[in-house]
Amino acid sequence: MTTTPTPASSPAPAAVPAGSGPWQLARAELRRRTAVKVSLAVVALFLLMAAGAPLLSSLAGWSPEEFDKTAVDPYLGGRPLGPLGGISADHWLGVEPVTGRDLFARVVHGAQVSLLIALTATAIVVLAGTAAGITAGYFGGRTDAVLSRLMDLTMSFPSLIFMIAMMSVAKDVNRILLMTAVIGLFGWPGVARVVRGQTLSLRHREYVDAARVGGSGPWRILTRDILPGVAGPVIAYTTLIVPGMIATEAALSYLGVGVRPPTPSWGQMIAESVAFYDTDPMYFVIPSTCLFLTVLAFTLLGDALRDVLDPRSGRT
Amino acid sequence: MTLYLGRRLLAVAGVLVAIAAVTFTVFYVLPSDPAAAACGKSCSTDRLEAIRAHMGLDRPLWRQFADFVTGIFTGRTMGSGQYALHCAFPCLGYSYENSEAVWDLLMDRLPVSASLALGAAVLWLALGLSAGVTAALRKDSLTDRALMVGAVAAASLPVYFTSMMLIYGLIRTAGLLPYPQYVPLGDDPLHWASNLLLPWLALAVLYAAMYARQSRSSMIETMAEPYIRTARAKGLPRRTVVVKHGLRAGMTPILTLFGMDLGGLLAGAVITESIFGLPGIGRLFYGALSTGDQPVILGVTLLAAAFIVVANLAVDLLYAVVDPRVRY
Amino acid sequence: GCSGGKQSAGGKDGKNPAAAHEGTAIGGTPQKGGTLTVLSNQDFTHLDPARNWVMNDMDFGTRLLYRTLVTYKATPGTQGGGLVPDLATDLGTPSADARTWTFHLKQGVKYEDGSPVTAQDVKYNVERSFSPDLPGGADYAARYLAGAEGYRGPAQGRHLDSVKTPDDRTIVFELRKPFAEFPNATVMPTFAPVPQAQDKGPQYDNRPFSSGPYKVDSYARGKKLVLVRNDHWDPGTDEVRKAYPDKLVVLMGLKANQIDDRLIASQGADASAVSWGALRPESAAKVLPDARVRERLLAESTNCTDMVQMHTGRAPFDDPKVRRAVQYALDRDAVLTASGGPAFNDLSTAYMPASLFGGKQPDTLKIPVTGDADKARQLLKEAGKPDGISTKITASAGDKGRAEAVQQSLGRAGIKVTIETVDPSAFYATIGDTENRTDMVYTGWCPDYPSGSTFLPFVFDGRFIKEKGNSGNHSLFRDDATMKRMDEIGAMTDTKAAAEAWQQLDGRILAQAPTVPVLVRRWPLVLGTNIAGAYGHTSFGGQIDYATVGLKDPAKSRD
Amino acid sequence: MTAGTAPLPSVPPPSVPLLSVRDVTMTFPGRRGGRSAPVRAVDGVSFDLAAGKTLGLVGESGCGKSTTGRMIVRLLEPTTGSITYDGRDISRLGRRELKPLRKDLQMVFQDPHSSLNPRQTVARIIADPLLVQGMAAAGARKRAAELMEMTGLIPEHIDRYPHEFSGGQAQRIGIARALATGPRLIVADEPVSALDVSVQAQIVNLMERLQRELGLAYLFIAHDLSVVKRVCNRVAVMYLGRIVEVGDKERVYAAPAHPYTQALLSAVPLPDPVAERARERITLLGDPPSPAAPPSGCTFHPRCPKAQEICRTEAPLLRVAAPGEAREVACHFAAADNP
Amino acid sequence: MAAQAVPTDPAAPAGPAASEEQPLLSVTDLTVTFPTRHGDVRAVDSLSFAVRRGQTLGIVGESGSGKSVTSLAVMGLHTGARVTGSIALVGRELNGLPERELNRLRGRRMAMIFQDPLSSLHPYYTVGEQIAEHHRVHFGSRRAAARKRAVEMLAEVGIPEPARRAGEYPHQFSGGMRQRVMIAMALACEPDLLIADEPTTALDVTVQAQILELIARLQEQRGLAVVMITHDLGVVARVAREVLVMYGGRAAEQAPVDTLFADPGHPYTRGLLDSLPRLDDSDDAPLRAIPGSPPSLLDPAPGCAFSPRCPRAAAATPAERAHCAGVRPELRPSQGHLVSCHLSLHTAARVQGGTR
Ligand SMILES: Nc1ncnc2c1ncn2[C@@H]1O[C@H](COP(=O)(O)OP(=O)(O)OP(=O)(O)O)[C@@H](O)[C@H]1O
Ligand SMILES: Nc1ncnc2c1ncn2[C@@H]1O[C@H](COP(=O)(O)OP(=O)(O)OP(=O)(O)O)[C@@H](O)[C@H]1O
Ligand SMILES: [Mg+2]
Ligand SMILES: [Mg+2]
Repeated sequence: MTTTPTPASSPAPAAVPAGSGPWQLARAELRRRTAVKVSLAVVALFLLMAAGAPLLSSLAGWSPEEFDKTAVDPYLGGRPLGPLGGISADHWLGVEPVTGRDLFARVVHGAQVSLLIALTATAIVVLAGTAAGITAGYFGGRTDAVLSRLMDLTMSFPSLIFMIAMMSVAKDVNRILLMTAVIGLFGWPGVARVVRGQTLSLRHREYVDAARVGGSGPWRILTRDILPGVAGPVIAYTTLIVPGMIATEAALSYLGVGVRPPTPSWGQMIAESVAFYDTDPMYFVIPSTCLFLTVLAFTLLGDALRDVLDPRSGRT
Repeated sequence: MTLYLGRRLLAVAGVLVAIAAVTFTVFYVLPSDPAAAACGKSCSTDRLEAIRAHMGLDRPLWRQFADFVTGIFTGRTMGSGQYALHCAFPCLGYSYENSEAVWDLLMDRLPVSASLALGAAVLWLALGLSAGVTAALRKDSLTDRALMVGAVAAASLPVYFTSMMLIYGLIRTAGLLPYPQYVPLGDDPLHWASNLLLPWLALAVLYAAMYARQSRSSMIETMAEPYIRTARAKGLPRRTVVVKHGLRAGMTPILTLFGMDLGGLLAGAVITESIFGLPGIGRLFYGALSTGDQPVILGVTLLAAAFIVVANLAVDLLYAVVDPRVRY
Repeated sequence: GCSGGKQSAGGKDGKNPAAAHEGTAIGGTPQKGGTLTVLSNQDFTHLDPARNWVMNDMDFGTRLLYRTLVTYKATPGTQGGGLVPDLATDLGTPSADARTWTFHLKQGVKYEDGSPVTAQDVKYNVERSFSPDLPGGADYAARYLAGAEGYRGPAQGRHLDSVKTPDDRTIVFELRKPFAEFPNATVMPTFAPVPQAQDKGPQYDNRPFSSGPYKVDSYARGKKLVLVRNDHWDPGTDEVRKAYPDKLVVLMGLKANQIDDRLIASQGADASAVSWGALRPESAAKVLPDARVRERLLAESTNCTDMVQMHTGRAPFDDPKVRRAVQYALDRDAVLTASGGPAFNDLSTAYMPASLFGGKQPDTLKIPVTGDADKARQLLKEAGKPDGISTKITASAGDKGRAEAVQQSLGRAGIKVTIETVDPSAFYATIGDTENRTDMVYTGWCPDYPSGSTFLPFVFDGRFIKEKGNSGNHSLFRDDATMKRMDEIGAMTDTKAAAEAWQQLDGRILAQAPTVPVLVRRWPLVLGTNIAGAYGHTSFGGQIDYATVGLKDPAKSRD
Repeated sequence: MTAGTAPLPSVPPPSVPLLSVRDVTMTFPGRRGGRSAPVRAVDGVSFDLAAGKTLGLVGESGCGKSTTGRMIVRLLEPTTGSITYDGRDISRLGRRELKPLRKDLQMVFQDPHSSLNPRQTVARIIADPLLVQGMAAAGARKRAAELMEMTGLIPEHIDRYPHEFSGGQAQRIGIARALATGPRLIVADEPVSALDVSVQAQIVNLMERLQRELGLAYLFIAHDLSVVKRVCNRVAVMYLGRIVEVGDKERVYAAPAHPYTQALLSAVPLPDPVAERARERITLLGDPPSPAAPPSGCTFHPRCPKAQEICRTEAPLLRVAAPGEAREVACHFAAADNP
Repeated sequence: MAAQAVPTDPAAPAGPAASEEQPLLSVTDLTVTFPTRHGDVRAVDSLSFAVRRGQTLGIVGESGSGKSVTSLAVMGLHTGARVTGSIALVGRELNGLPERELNRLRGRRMAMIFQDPLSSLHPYYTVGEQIAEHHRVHFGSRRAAARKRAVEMLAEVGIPEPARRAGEYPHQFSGGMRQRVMIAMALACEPDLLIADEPTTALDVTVQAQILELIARLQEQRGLAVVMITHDLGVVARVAREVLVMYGGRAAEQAPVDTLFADPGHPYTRGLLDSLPRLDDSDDAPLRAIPGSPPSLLDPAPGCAFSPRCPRAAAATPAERAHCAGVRPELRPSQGHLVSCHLSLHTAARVQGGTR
């Protein structure tokens, strides 16, 4: 019989086992890249550091708020005693000038605050942005018009300026919460736009029509057809906005409107250390390096994820 | 086209009023008492009330807001008797702190922020785009990799870090440049530039890195377009293909980015200005924050929003010039 | 630092290396001429004499731009607290009950346009200080002038009857109650002349009309102020101001660390520059070890006492035992370190600064500088709080480090403190709200002039407590015996006896521990190498006396 | 073959068509702000489709074929007109009322890969309509495997992803999905035009076989006249949103009555050089106009070799060309030209 | 006409004799390999063909059979590929020529039009500019002259109001018009060779007919050699003199058009013809489809690429099947065709005789 097909000779690349979906392919592709491995390691390191901050600092023997007057020279404006900003067996990364607080403990706890804020804000941004973007893209019409106007409006806000203003007038509130909320407030339109664009393109894919012809309702289509299709770019975009969030948190803390003392955060540490950049360079370099490495790692990771997961990016 | 422009301008005004309203409300909801701040360290309740009434803070929020908005368009008179002040057309009120018209303060600081932003923009466009295009044309080569590693790293550096390193390297250690101090362009162009060089560099490093990455991917995408293949098939020299056919299309997406960035920066690069001590709008804003000078805060926020919105509008209009497919 | 000694700058012998120039002027006598540059990280709060009530700004305004009825002597050290007549011919003539004060103006004092300064102009400015359009100024007039209640300034054409100007050169003040130290109050810029024709309301701040040796040439707020000579100023009428430089340029909005670095380097035009703000503690390491820079360092005491003030009106600090526990727990040395170390601060063992004790504060309680945590625990136990207490402290953002040190040291004794930092602009309003403020605040008090009457009553008189806008008495301390004693001392006419009485009262209050005195800051300033005649004026919080500062070699200065 | 599981359609009396489309119009609104005019994509289209038969819908790009097809499966709601399926007007039904009908009305799409969700396995893709209709997961999976076999796929590949299949195989998956609920009418929107020439025939044969076995009716949309000729019983030719000629395949192909149909047929190159050289061709001038700005009168008149004055002003109605002929034409001069 | 206006061109071939003798374009053993992460993709494998002046070579084949890759290789437009073999334009070897040299030939002696005219035209430049720009480069003509040339060319390809339309942008043209513009652009410099890669696939049949006619007319007027790439056998039948059928990157069969359609030698060609529904067919028997799907070019089988789908191989003995699968057939002359098949249909008798 002429219509009998030959067994499917898989046209897919031979290296991939049959039955592997787009996610598996993406994972295999990611595993191939060294940059991904290195940045994952860095990110994991800092996340672990943040999670295990109390443990780590108790290992080092200092709490982040504990003064050590013996480690600084009070007559020289509290410059740390000893070379390299007071790095010693006692203080692994040296001490903060003036107060003599242990830098290791502060950096580790600072990671906790910085990453907590950055990641929570990212989560808010991504959730809100995805919800708004999908709604606007899928339902279109008036919903889209309203949401798009809202996005435009939010994007027209001079966000950093506004954030600083908001943070500086707020007094009796949980700073971490407020900071997260404020950062999140201005981030969502970015995600929403990406998601909306992607949703619009997916909505006109024939498989969405197929699902509708098959009787699926909007909710089912959104969750089974659109959302998974949006997930790739969203994950990539998410990874790429994390560094922005970390930087924003740092910038706000740097400008002195961040977390409340004595809670350390990297931005606040850098802000304070700037004054010592020539008298105690290590104090300045250590939190800066942490910030730099984290941002770098997330950026590299995000780049790789975008290459692999976002079909629109120019990968050949 | 005119219709479109009219509609867009109307939208711009709407957005600005909305932003003003939100900013206004935020400051109302999260109160810091400018009257108390102005009153000083020893302040009787009676005097505080008098000051509050004088500042108009005793009236309902919507009245204050309405006055503010109408003031922008028609100007308004503040105070009474011998001290009555007429605040002319784009009236953004008077600074609580030093009683100068907010508009004048902004216009006074604008040249500094504009010098900073525009100079940095020239620098970062030159650096970023050339790096990005070079990398794109030599995709996957060693040059490409080196440039992109550099760009990712530079984009990850916090501005304050770059700034401090520049200050340390070029001022403290090498003594090559003076501590930045704003000299108006009209006074002495050379001094203007030499004083701003460091802040320009500090800002440009970050943006150049971002632009290099962006322009590389945009250029790679463009160079893979079929019309580039057509251009090559016509036997055009490589230069023509790259510059005439590739660059123009490849750089269009950068325009959007540039509009947003420049718009945001014109209204003050808060961190850069404060690190280098440049008396720009960002610094004005930061100062106003620490003294609770609400008219100035509101003014800067509005100005910044206006720049962003106008820059976006400009970009959209520019698109029509660059891309003949866009018609209004 | 070096590995040998812990205190490398030689503080061991108890001699403060930063205070070497205390009570002396640096750089010899200046030459006339040249341009003096002032590097500042900020703008003046107010230069309008009706509104100027910040130590440094008062120094600048009254020494350069306008003259007041009476002013401080231009001498280093505690002598600087002394008064000399300025516009007035003498220190004023009181009536017998010290409720009416008469001043006569000197002949030949002129404004920058050559017109004469009149008594009406002084009265007019006093009236201006009541205007709600012009807030921020000293409130002595409002406190003491008779019939001042509800007065809202001259803008609506209303005037104060309690200030009389029988002729152009006589001014009479009628007070609500006896005030023997009234001449001290007339040092305030409130008592500088402003001609009504020149008054531009709030805008006057941007260009005060000069009666002093200099006039405003240009003033770009937040950026640059240029002062040039007022040719109508007659040095013959002025025994205080020397006016050496031809021109003063204040560059504002610079970065504090850059100012420090520029002055330490003192290159080129910076040699003829002084700093407006205090040297930052971070820069100490660049100054103190270097003898050549240390030579150019002033570090006069600000005479302001930093205190941890407790809300005595409510639990747990209504219990003196708990307050004393805080007193004992506090590691003042840690706060001192956080404040920049012993070079730039002096520990405080009493409330009033040393200048009101004739140079040295007594140590009546003998609490160790690092505190005594055991004793504190003990006291807490006695107060029925064996598990310690939790509380909050409000501090101005600039005092963050100090507050952290307080937090840290109280923590040792089981007093858990949460810090709330508030922007300086909102600070007084926040802590002035007695209902909603935290139990502790970190703030200080500076005497307006060298008398216990400008310290203790402001900080500890329960009758001054206001529910909103409270100031000074942030411990809400209300003790009848104390108040009674304050009234008694206030009525004394023998200033020596009064001073002694204030000193004793200080110790009595300290024993009740409404607040804990922590430290008195110094005002460290590095001068350019070409600066001469500079000293920190005790009555201006240690700021350089702008009446006498000048240049060694005016030719070396640049515009 | 396991076709037995599909319910056998109760064939309605031939007088009542399974699907009846009457005067259906679809107008897409212009973009917001009135910057672009509304597009009348389909303009007064009427036709019938009997059970078990195939109607071909041909025409140039943008003439409204897909829009018509999508209205029938109610992916779009017609602006005006009625669509009667099995005696019931479905043109205004809401989503809930449509749900039971979804079983009967299915669609096969043009691009086999874009019509399959790349993130779902074949099992899920095929079983999805069944799950929506309330079938249990296990049963649905079993049915999916059966359908794979029925459409010539290997049931063992049920857990693979679409990208692991070639174009022809992917189109079989699309067909299997359409068959899952046992439909009676399938709208096939250019089901073979994205496929390689050598694979097209496989799909055409499959569809024909399934029609025979399951008694399906097809609305077969294509721009390739040769394919339509192969699979259809009746053909409707569309031009700019209107049907210009509809009739039995044999008549239309043998003696096209509308000048457009004639031109269309003569433009198709024959895979036979000898015949091709011998052929007389009518070459139309210009391009198909935009439906946003349709020409006046007979929309074909600017390109029509026979256009007269009347064509410019008056739109011809679709009417029976010659008495007794199962063909209708919308042309002022159709009858005159075709004896 | 326009040719006289053209100045003498340095890249012109030596003399008239040469063009009569040798083919204009001759491709020998062309192999194009793309190195990819999953291994080398041999998109074109030992392909040879030739085109003479005034002639049309049709290249047909399924998607992915290497048609476009071949045409790009001729134009020297590949960037990331290994191209071996010889590509000679009037005896001049192009493969390995430096970019600069190649640029003097591209657009001038050989030109190309692409499938999707919209994306192949630059959206930001006017149509006139795009037609004129390489005229300026190749002939050093002035802007005005080049522009005049552009308007002439637009008129020649049948665009009404050419002077006005030259100032418009590609998006203002319809699909068919755009393809005309592409053709005008390709022919602006009077090339000898025109490669058309599926020029009508994106167009409607009625417009396709117009374009094919236009190409035929221009070819006749100018004596162009045309390589017409398509997957539509109908188009090939209409325009080509000689046909090359590609399968899996290789030539399956090459023959003059009439004989190819009348008597195909390769089972694939046969299958293709049989599986096509035809407008002029009268019987409604099921189509004879070719089973299976086209091969992957990654790790190609050592033997005949078509053998897994080949009905003849399926019907042959196991030994023959193994031969087909294991040994690559050469392109051999067979009854006026060139056929690359072990079991060529022209040797049908032998096969049938040999099997039973
Ligand atoms: N959702 C929509 N919004 C606006 N216009 C539309 C929409 N869908 C289709 N159109 C327009 O309707 C007209 C008919 O489109 P349709 O897709 O039905 O054509 P078609 O005959 O299927 O063409 P093709 O052969 O290209 O698939 C076109 O002009 C198209 O631009
Ligand atoms: N740059 C490239 N890198 C890797 N493989 C490529 C590249 N370009 C083409 N190929 C492969 O070469 C093969 C032939 O491609 P080509 O474009 O020549 O096919 P075609 O015959 O033109 O098909 P179509 O009819 O789809 O245009 C395809 O399998 C394709 O995947
Ligand atoms: Mg369609
Ligand atoms: Mg191709």
